[in-house]
Amino acid sequence: MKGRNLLKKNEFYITVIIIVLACIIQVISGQFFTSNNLVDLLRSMIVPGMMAAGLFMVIVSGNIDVSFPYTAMLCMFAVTKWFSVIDYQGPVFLAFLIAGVIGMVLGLLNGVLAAWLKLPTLIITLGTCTIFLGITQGVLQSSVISVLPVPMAKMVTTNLFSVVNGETGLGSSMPVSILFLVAIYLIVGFIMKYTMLGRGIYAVGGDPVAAERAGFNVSFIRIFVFTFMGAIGGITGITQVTVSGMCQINFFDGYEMTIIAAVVLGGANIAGGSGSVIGTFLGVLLMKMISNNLILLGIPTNWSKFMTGILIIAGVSMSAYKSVLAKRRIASNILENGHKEEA
Amino acid sequence: MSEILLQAKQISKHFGGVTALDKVDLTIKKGEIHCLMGENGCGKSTLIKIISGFYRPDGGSITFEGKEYERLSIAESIGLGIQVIYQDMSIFPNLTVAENIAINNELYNHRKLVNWKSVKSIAKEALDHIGIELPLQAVVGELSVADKQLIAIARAILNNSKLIIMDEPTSALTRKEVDKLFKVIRQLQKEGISTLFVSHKLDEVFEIADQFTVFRNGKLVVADSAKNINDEQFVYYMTGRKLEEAAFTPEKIDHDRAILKVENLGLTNGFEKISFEIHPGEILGITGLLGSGRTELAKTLFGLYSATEGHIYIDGTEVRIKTPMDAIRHKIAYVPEDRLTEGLFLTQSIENNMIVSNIDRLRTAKKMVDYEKGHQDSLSWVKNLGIKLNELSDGIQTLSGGNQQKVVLGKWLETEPRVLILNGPTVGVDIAAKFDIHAYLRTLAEKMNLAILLISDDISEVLNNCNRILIIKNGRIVSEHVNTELDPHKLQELVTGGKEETA
Amino acid sequence: GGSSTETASTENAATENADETTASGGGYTIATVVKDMSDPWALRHEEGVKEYAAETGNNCYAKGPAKTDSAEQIQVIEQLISQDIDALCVVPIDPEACTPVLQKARDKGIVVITHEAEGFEACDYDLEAFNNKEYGEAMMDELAKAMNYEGKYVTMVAFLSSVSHNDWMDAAVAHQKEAYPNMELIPEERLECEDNMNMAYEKAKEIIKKYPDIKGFLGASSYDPPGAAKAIDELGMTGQIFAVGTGVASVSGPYLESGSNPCVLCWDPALSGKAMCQLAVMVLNGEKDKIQTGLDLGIDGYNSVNVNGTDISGNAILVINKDNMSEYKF
Amino acid sequence: MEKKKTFDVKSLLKISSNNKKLLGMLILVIIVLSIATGGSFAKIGQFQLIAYLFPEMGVLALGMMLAMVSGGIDLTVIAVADLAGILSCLLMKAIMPADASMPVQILVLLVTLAFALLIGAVCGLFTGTLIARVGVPAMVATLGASDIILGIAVGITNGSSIKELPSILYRVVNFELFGLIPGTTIVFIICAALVAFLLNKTATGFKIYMIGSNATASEYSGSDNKKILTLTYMISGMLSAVSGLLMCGHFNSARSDFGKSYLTPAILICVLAGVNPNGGVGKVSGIVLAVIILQSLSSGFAMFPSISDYYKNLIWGLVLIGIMIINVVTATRKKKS
Ligand SMILES: Nc1ncnc2c1ncn2[C@@H]1O[C@H](COP(=O)(O)OP(=O)(O)OP(=O)(O)O)[C@@H](O)[C@H]1O
Ligand SMILES: Nc1ncnc2c1ncn2[C@@H]1O[C@H](COP(=O)(O)OP(=O)(O)OP(=O)(O)O)[C@@H](O)[C@H]1O
Ligand SMILES: [Mg+2]
Ligand SMILES: [Mg+2]
Repeated sequence: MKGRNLLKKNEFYITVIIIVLACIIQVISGQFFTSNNLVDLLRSMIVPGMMAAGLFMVIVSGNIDVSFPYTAMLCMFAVTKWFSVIDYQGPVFLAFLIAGVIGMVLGLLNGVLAAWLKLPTLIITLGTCTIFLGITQGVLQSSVISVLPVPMAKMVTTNLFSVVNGETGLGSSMPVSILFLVAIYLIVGFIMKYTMLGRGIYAVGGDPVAAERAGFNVSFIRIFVFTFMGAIGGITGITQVTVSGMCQINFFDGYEMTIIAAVVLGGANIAGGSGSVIGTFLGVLLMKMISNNLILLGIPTNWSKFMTGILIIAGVSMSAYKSVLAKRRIASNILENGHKEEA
Repeated sequence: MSEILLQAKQISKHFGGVTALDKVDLTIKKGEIHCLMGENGCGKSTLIKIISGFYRPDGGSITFEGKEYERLSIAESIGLGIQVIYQDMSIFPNLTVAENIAINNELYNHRKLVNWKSVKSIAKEALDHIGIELPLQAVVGELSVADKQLIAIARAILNNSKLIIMDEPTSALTRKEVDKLFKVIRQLQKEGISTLFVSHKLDEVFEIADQFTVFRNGKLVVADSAKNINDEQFVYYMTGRKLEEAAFTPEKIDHDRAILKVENLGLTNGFEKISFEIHPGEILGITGLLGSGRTELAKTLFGLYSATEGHIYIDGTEVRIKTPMDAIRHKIAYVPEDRLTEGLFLTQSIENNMIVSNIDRLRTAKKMVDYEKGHQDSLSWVKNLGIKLNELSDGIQTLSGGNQQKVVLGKWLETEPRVLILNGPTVGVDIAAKFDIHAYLRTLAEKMNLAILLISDDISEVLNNCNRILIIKNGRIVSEHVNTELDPHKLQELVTGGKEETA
Repeated sequence: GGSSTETASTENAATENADETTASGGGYTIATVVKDMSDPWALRHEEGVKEYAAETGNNCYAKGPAKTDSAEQIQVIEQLISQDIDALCVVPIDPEACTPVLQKARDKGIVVITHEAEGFEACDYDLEAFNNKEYGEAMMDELAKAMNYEGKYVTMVAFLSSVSHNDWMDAAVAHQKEAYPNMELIPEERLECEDNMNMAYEKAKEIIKKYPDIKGFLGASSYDPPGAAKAIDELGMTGQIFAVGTGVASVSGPYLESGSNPCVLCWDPALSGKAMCQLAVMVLNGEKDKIQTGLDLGIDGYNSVNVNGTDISGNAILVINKDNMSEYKF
Repeated sequence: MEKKKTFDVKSLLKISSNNKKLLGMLILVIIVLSIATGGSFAKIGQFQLIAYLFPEMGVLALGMMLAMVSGGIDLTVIAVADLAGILSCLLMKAIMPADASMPVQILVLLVTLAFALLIGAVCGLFTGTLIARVGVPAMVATLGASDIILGIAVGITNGSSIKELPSILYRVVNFELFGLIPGTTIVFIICAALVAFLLNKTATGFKIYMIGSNATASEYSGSDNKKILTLTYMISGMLSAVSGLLMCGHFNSARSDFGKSYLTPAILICVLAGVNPNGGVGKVSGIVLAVIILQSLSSGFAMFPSISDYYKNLIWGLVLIGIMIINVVTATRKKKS
């Protein structure tokens, strides 16, 4: 029984794919299972991974958000600029806090519009994201900030630990912000599994009318997921700065699509109601393994976009087709029921 | 027994121009089983939604245990001990059985965190209470409609409820399950819990109700004790006219010629060795318990599943039906079980809903759709079937359940089918509309020589309208009968498998 | 204290109010179209244009798409030429695609000056800060020097579709084959990093893993050298691998210091923006006959331009390294 | 016969409430911009320019609309436009004889167009199959497919442009009927008419609306959902291909990055036009009005040197959200009255 359940789980399949892919990369390049590569991989997951955790909630609630990269961008510039102007010297923590709050406000806007207008949130957030972009470029006049405020610059060089690969002499270090990633997954995992709010998010994603009748505050839940996503967006904006050491307006270009793809690869149903936080993490891992190893795999650069597309489609198609096949089958065995009863 | 639990006074509710409720009253006493009756669209669901706090009334007040409220919020209503099982059950298909049952309880207790152990024990307790067994960890979306209904009931009896409202709880249940439900309701009554029960089925009302209230067109018609009334009076109260139905005994059935013949048909996990034939002018009934494979059989005949073994013949020639298009090509039509999700296009006009199946045949020589002809055809079906509407261009949602069902029927008749398969054609349809639909089916068989396959678990529907009846059980046909040799009781026994537990 | 590129560049603009020849006339409307208004490069260009307007009294302004998209840029140009403008200075994203619309502008009698589009035909003049081939070769020379004239290297561009970037890299690679036979271009040849420092960083990391013996990155986008340099520093290969290419002091500063980015090359877009306007005014004033090799536009780097038909090139290549970086505040 | 004609005319004159709103908005936009620019907006040249520029986006929006009416979305439109432009321009260059006479040139152009449509159809077949048969949600499917299609375009060109196209494409796109109506507008009118015909007159169009309303009921009503959906995306792909050719004609070259910022406006146009993002509702006439409004706004802003293009984004976003708010508010008000 347990074994059968495992086979039913999407996480199981992604894990298999991840292991197979890792082995392929290892065989081709001999570079996958090296300490520095693994640290690099985790490191490159920090920002997309955090965003995916937030988006996972939004998707489970039956909504979609494409504005979070722009939220991150806006917060990144707003806070960095402001801190530069006032020549801020205090703890770096405040930068994350302020960015988180600004992100929350932007997310709140999305949430309120979503709860009020009851239109597809793809369209709503497409609208707000161009507004956020307009504000960042127009009002904040942002494009590049290369000299960071001191506390943030300090964080760029603060690492949790470093590894050096004895064979190649290549090293890699783990930024402190990996802790954010871990924290956010723990928080999201806890909310989704052990709080009524989290169950409400699943419930709303499954059937919003039923959720309302059961006594869930559906509007609140909608607003919550977007606000939470906004806060994560803001925090990731600053995280990105403290990983990269600079702000650039196109840091998050195309993230909305990549991260949606990662969450869906991770087994969340884009229509809402199902998905797991572990699956989401695995989805991001897989996504990053694909995009960061194309060169190691020997894919010519001008075909890399093509290959990423193929891999996303292949992954998504597999789980989609599984459910199409499942729909064609009859769930409970009527004939067998009979035999049981007769027996 | 005489203490009043809930009293709704002079409740009114308007939707745009429509008056759904016009100063109606409803009184429910402690421990009473109260039946709310009326035709489709008379305002029953609306009143329920007002009591549950889902709608705000435009006028009137609600008194609960002596305290008067202008309006109730959802939370207030739940807090007072009012639990509603909605017509569509309001169940979460993506969650497990245990969670679906326990979730209201957790919410009611203002839990912030989920204790998975208590969720399971609460769910188990609730299921035990009504004496059913279901896998607690199963995802509800994969269960049958009846199981979902039972889950909704199990959920409602938690929380020390004082009043349980059931909006047509039996429409998806088999007789056996109905008995089980009634047992539960009576037990609740013993515990002092009142039940407000909405149903279109008269026999059920007589069986279970102490009191009843009838609405017509949003107005109160009568409220009385169930003992003081009989069948005929009831029908009259509800419809304002007298309706009677006699058994269907067609005269001219061409027994040599079978329009549809099925031989040893089988579908993996669904059914096996199904064989029967339908002659022109015949209405063949198929009945059995829910989950006995009836719907799967119907869907297979219509190409929604493709049979894994056996043969289907139309007019003596074997045909392969792999898709609904194949079925339509062979002049088979299917009125599905779930009107809202499988039958109707809710955002579209009545007219578009009527012409959708026939659209390919409306094409002119220039390959364009002749919408004018479609309009005329639709008008004629509106007339023939007696569909009550203002304009064909109105949205389909503006129609009541019965009229919506007539639209679905009209849509299929427009394709000039020779085999008409109906799956629960009058579920949730009021008496008058039901009568109209039955009468029309008979005309189709007798006058148009259609072969009709009627799948239903409404015993009297099958008995009155089908000249032959197949009993299906666990995916196999167990017996075949002629209607004249059966009575309701006998048929009931056959369906439930002879030995029926006494309620 | 922290200061961003923008604040730094305004400072720069303030100090640079030097010896301009004031153009006569002063009543012309000159529109400049840059590649991407979100790029500091373009903002710097706009500064030059504004400065020119302030100095000469001509009505000069800059417009451009909010993202690097050639179709958007052409829409901007189309809309500008339907208005009353005298001259159009364009930095085309895709010169090929701009040809029809700029031809249309010329047919309407609008003076057209282009930039970063060497050999472009549908214009009165194309002004380059330098000759593309020379720039590519100069980059290669610097990279070769850093790599000690041997070892593997790879080239990087913003987009595989960026015309001038690819021209520079082609010139650089050709120059390497001729002049530095001990250097070797790896099979990946050209990375596309979308003007995004993060992407340059991640790709560089991957390349270093695949080719542990790589020694050089040659970047055409101003985000390529710092991105690659960051990867080099992080992997602990500083001093063994070098990133060279287009860059600005403000972004590449830390890496110029650390040595992973021995030097960057660039030109000042504010000056080229000014020079373009100046050229446009000259054409409008009917002074075409004055535009000959040796002409002094009165702007640094354009004091003695090279004229070859309609191609004009200045001598504005800047090489910025650890020692002189403090002089370049953009 | 007679009766039918009057029926048609009546339906033509009947303007839906959404279109009335759009028409009012268009007039308002023109008046406000004319006043704000001191009259220079209200010149024939301006309108000609608008007419010349809007079709590129307009044709894309038509394809997007079809996908949205069927209950999905097509995020591949730009990738398809670019790939079709590149491949067909390559073909045109290869088959165009030197010194071809006018009829031969036109023949070659027609072959090119057919080839572009074929490419668009093949791309649509791919995404349509993913959506209809494999069951991938439209948003995710077209997202991934867009990478694949654009990836092919980048792969085969290495990102560089296809230049020195035969002049015929350029001449056709820049042709002006009676020296007044741009060739692009004519192409748009043809496409819009064909899509309107498809949606309003054919069984396929009817079925697209029905699938958008309720896919299950549509299947149960005997429509071949898979075929219709695939066809919808194929037509969307063909429209994108036409837009791709328009861009190639406009820019007299082909490249893999043309129009990459057209996606949001294309969706914006659909929403503005009253296409229901949930499917089942949407009209070509709305698209025509919406795209003209958008292009007028865009051209209008361009007349103010001080309005940077950044603000264009801001304004697009505000318009999109504003329209949705207005729609919801009017809908609830209607319900109340
Ligand atoms: N949400 C709504 N918006 C507009 N009108 C409504 C709405 N809900 C109900 N109505 C109208 O109110 C009337 C009463 O509807 P209600 O659902 O209460 O009927 P009912 O008695 O439950 O019918 P049924 O037997 O079909 O369940 C209907 O005629 C309908 O037109
Ligand atoms: N959103 C709505 N707008 C307008 N009328 C509605 C709406 N929802 C329901 N109705 C009307 O309410 C009436 C009853 O609807 P309801 O959903 O309660 O039952 P039903 O569709 O008749 O189902 P059943 O046949 O099971 O009783 C119908 O006349 C329907 O047209
Ligand atoms: Mg009801
Ligand atoms: Mg009902």
